[in-house]
Amino acid sequence: MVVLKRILFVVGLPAVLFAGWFFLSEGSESFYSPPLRTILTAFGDTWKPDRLLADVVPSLLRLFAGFLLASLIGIALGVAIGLNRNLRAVMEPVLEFFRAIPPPVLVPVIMLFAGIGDGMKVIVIVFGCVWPVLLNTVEGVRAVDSVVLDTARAYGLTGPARLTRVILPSASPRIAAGLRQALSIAIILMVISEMFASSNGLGFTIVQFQRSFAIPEMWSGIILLGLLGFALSLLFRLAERRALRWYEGLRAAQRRAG
Amino acid sequence: MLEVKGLRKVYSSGNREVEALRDLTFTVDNGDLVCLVGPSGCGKTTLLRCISGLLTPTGGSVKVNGNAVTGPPPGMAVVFQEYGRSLFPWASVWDNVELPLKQKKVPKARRTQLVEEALDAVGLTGTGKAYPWQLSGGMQQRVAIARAVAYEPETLLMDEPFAAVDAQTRADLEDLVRSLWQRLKVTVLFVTHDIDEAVYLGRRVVMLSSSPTVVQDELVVDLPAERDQLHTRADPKFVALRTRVYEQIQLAKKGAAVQK
Amino acid sequence: MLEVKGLRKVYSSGNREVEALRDLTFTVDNGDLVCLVGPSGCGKTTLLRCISGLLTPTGGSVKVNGNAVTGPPPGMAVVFQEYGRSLFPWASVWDNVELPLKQKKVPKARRTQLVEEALDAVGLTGTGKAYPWQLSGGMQQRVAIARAVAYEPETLLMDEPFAAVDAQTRADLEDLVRSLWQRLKVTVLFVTHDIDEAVYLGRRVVMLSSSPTVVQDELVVDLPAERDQLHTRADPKFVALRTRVYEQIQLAKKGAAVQK
Amino acid sequence: MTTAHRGNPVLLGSAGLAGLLLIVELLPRLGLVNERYLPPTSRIAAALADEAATATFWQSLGDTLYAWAIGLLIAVVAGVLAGLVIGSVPVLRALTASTVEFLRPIPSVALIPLAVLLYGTELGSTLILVCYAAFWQVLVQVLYGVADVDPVAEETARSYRFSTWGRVRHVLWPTALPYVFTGVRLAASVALVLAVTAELVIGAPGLGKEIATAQNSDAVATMYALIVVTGALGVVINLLTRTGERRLLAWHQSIRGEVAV
Amino acid sequence: GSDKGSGDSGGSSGGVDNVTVGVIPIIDVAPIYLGQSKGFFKTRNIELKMEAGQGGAAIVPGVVSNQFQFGFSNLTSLMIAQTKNVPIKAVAAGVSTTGVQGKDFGAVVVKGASPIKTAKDLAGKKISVNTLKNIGDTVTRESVRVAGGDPSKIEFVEMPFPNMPAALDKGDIDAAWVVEPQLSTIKAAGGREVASTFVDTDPKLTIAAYFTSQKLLADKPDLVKRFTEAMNESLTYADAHPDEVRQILSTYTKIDDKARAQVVLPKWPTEINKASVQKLAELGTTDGIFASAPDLDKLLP
Ligand SMILES: Nc1ncnc2c1ncn2[C@@H]1O[C@H](COP(=O)(O)OP(=O)(O)OP(=O)(O)O)[C@@H](O)[C@H]1O
Ligand SMILES: Nc1ncnc2c1ncn2[C@@H]1O[C@H](COP(=O)(O)OP(=O)(O)OP(=O)(O)O)[C@@H](O)[C@H]1O
Ligand SMILES: [Mg+2]
Ligand SMILES: [Mg+2]
Repeated sequence: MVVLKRILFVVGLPAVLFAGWFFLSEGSESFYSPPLRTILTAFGDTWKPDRLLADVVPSLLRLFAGFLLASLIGIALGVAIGLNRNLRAVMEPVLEFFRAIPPPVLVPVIMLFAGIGDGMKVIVIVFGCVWPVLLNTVEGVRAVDSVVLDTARAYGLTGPARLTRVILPSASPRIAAGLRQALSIAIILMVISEMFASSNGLGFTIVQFQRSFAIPEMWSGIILLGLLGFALSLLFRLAERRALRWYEGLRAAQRRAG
Repeated sequence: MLEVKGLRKVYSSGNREVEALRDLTFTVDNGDLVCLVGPSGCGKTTLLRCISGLLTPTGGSVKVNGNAVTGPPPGMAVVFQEYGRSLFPWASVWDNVELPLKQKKVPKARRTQLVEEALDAVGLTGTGKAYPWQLSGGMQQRVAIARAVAYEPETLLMDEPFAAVDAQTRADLEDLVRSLWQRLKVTVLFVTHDIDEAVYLGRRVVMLSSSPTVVQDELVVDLPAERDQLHTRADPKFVALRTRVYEQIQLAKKGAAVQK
Repeated sequence: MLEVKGLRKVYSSGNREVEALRDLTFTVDNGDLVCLVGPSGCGKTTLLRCISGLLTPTGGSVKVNGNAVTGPPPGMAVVFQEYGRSLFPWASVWDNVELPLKQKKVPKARRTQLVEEALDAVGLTGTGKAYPWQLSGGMQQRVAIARAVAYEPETLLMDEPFAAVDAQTRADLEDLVRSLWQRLKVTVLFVTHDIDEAVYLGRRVVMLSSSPTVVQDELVVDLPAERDQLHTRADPKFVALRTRVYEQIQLAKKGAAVQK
Repeated sequence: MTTAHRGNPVLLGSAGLAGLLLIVELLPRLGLVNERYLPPTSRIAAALADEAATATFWQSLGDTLYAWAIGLLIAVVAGVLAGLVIGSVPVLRALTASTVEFLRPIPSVALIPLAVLLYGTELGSTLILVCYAAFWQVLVQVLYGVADVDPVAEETARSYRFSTWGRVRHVLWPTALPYVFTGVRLAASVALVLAVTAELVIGAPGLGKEIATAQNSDAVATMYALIVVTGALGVVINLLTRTGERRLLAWHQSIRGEVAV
Repeated sequence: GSDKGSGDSGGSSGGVDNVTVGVIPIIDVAPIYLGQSKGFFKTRNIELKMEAGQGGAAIVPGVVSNQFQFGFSNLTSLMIAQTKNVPIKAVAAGVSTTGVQGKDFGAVVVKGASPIKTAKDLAGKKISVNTLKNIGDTVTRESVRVAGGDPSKIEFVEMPFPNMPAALDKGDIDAAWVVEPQLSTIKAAGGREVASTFVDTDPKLTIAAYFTSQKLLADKPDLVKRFTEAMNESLTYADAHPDEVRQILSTYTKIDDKARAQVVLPKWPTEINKASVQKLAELGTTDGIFASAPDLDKLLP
């Protein structure tokens, strides 16, 4: 019963939206917004196993590499900046400067240093999705409860232990918020990076469809992207649930009212 | 030995400036048990935080065994008044108590023993797996006490540690502190707002005036070392001492009222 | 009238299941002042949260003036045990006290008067502009009390409201609660772990057993309505009553020990 | 508490930027990178000066800022409202979670044909993309912020019978505010990034179009000059949000930790 | 999609038609800017406005939805669109090769020191094009084929033209298929041209065209006719006045003065060379760019 309800919650709204799209687009004559029926047919025809293997797998590998690197860099840098006021003052304008530069125009510069291979694409992904992790980590670290910090100091929890036992757990809800945002940005940047100097990948394929006016196929690619994002976020949610059980409990215990 | 000399602390945040401590001087010998009483808001917590090196004083000095305190000195355990916020919500009760021991590099077996004993001592046997936020207020406070006890400190600072527990548990915990102090020879500085408790527990009681704070009076509790809840509290000497403390505190409050 | 009938509350969070309240039944007449005592962790806070409609009981019912409680009933004010977290850190002391009045649509002038009076009553004149986190623990607790007082509730629930204040202030606040109760005819349900306080304050004392919790005993405090700190506490009747409560609580604890 | 010496943040920040400029000056000068692809700071500065003398530049800057500001405003308002509503109604949250996760990773760039279809290269196209991308940033942050409300604070409000609006205004909002600020800061730069990217790809007037033109024309120094302008915009925007944050969040741990003591 | 948002562009006020044209801001479209400044459109009651797009991705949908009335695109893209039944039609020639070996505005270039000497050597090498499966790989393959190499082994990678000089310089790619002004940039840095791909394909190759939607053609045939006339006049004028072309470049590109004086300008004949387009179509079909053979009668005027 509970499981059923949960499933209903998950698929309810998407089902309604898709049904709405299906019926509204049924008679569509517009070249660029074909009926959903056509798109779904194209979806079946396009995303066969070999295609998935050839395009989705490389994309995912880049995505994971980029996301992982961005998480590591974001958290490490974020903790350092969050803990040190002077470092924050020095770095903030520089970071803000880079943050405001659109990845597409930075590609030439990145290509300069990293060539045109997967390295470049991973760097583009890192470059784009490190920011939410970084910002959230900084804020999370700065917001650690003062009594908690005092307790840690008083009991000699210093150095690495302070970091892993106090700062990171305390900031983890915010870090999770950042990671989650980074994940979807990573997907977006995966697509953008594959628009440049690429010969495979989901992004490349979607752009290729778009350029070759295979519009139903393009839409099917966008849907696949959405599904991918959804699946990844589900995975992330599971991991988050595990890691932040204390936090959810803390909040829910008193809220759910038993 | 713990020496506090001319301690002064002014909080200034933006528009507000509060002189929490004006000029505090007193010493606590090694192995002594000193209770600190004073009206609410007089600066007891502030003083404790200065002593534990968590707060930099505006003036004066704090020395532990002759060394000026700049950060938390080793071998010191603190029980914070904000017990709820002082426990780590992401760690279970057991982990909360064990963590400082890990940090102290106590071997695993000994750690388990210490944690178990400490939880038993405060009456929390079997709650190790719960998270702090699954406990009642008084239980949380006892976890904080267990953490300090398990740490086996040389100096123990406690800030109103029994505020949230019931009378019976409180009595038990008072006896726990005394036995701990006698057994392990720890130096204890105990902040409380309960005058009876101060007199019952302490070998000395330091009374603080209300803000701006100085030491109003000091008094040696010349009750026998063996105390128990029933007889000691009935002792006429006890009653006399508690009355004296009470009067001093009344005076402190009046003084403040006049100053205003 | 406040009726609690067969109240049961089981906390279940994942692996842990705690029966905080087993079967509680008692009533509080309108305009009565009832003190609740019981060992730490016996479920006093849980009970209060059920009565205030913040927690849904697992079984049984709570009725206020005949209406089943499903959410916070109107005209009820609660002082939480976690006073520190119950104050809004983003609002000044003044705003913290004033906000509920604004929600109640009290006119501006009256609001100012109420807030001022309440802050005076708890001895916090002039701290209106400070933020809660700039205050000492006891001061924070008094802000929470001032907020409830200014609200002019019909029913006042207080959960160990004086735990963090010094003896003198505590005595003052006790008298404040009694005078408030006599003047405004509010119904007061007062949780405390201090037996003397319960007897001094209450017209009735309800004693809870330790977990799983039932009503252990109930007792009418037949002391004169006019009480004062010096004489009442010295009254032999007072001493007899407090001894009786003490014994009952001891019993409650033993019972729990036996059950285990 | 911390004994570390505290420098003047403005001075330190400027030092950081100066360091960056110096590195960019030195990299090509020392021959570490070819200066045809990354010209030294001085040449970029010269190109910037040239650009600043043209009316087109200021016109483009204005266009970009206009699209950015409008897009951000819409995204923030929509994101905050949606976040507060969805976040505080558990059923809504459960219902929308999957849809949000589905829509969020769809890149704005994939929507370009749709945007052009609807609005051509007018402001509207840029706005769609900007709003779409920035909206999620705010929404997600607000959702997390709403989830962070202290139960005791929430119960206090409930017990004093705060109206729904009162609870939103006095409890939910202050708690979520730090998150909103992070969201706005994220959204502000994402909006800028998207405004420029949209101009770059669709060709709507603005800095992005100028960058594209410079790129196509092989005017490397000019391209970098324009990139620097976008970066500088980012710095300015951050400065503004930070100032706002410091004002509105003086009570928050992250700020008060710095001011007090 | 709907046509609601078309606003006043495309509308007519006082007999004057407001026309928006989607173009790519490169040398190829100089004639339309020149024609605008010369008033060739105004005299035909057309108020012209140019919108810059980064390529077909933005321009074709714009034309189909009538956000743009006309657009500029290369013929391979237009033929792809045609095979997918996108309702568009070419209305005027866009740009053509100079037809001179070694002096065209687009070519395959290598580093000065590269072992690649002729087009034949390109077989099996890594060559960059701006768009995969488009005109770039078609004509490059043809150059290799003509030179006697095996075009099937070429590895094409996609990158924007502006990035090619650096990529070539770093050795990320063996050769680059580029157009002006990057062609001049690379040559000036010591690069060497190994194939004039457009010329190799057809010395009279029409590379791009202006097009409109079938709908506009049906609704406002007169406007389309006037546009074609004005366009043709502009093309002729531009072809005859290279100095003015170099001048007008400064208004919509940022090519610096020195480069502007040096770049090789393309040819701007008014006629779309049908035979050359046919060849492009066949080559593309062979290479698998088109799903089915394009129907040129439907596409070309
Ligand atoms: N959120 C929760 N999740 C699980 N168990 C809980 C939760 N809150 C309270 N409990 C348990 O319920 C029991 C009663 O708790 P409660 O806070 O009501 O006690 P109390 O009488 O107020 O104690 P104290 O005087 O120490 O504040 C305790 O055993 C506690 O561990
Ligand atoms: N962070 C702070 N910023 C500004 N003022 C503060 C701060 N902390 C404490 N104060 C002020 O310093 C004074 C002393 O506070 P302190 O917490 O030391 O009192 P206390 O003796 O512990 O009181 P209690 O018994 O109520 O806990 C109070 O007037 C309080 O308002
Ligand atoms: Mg204190
Ligand atoms: Mg309680």
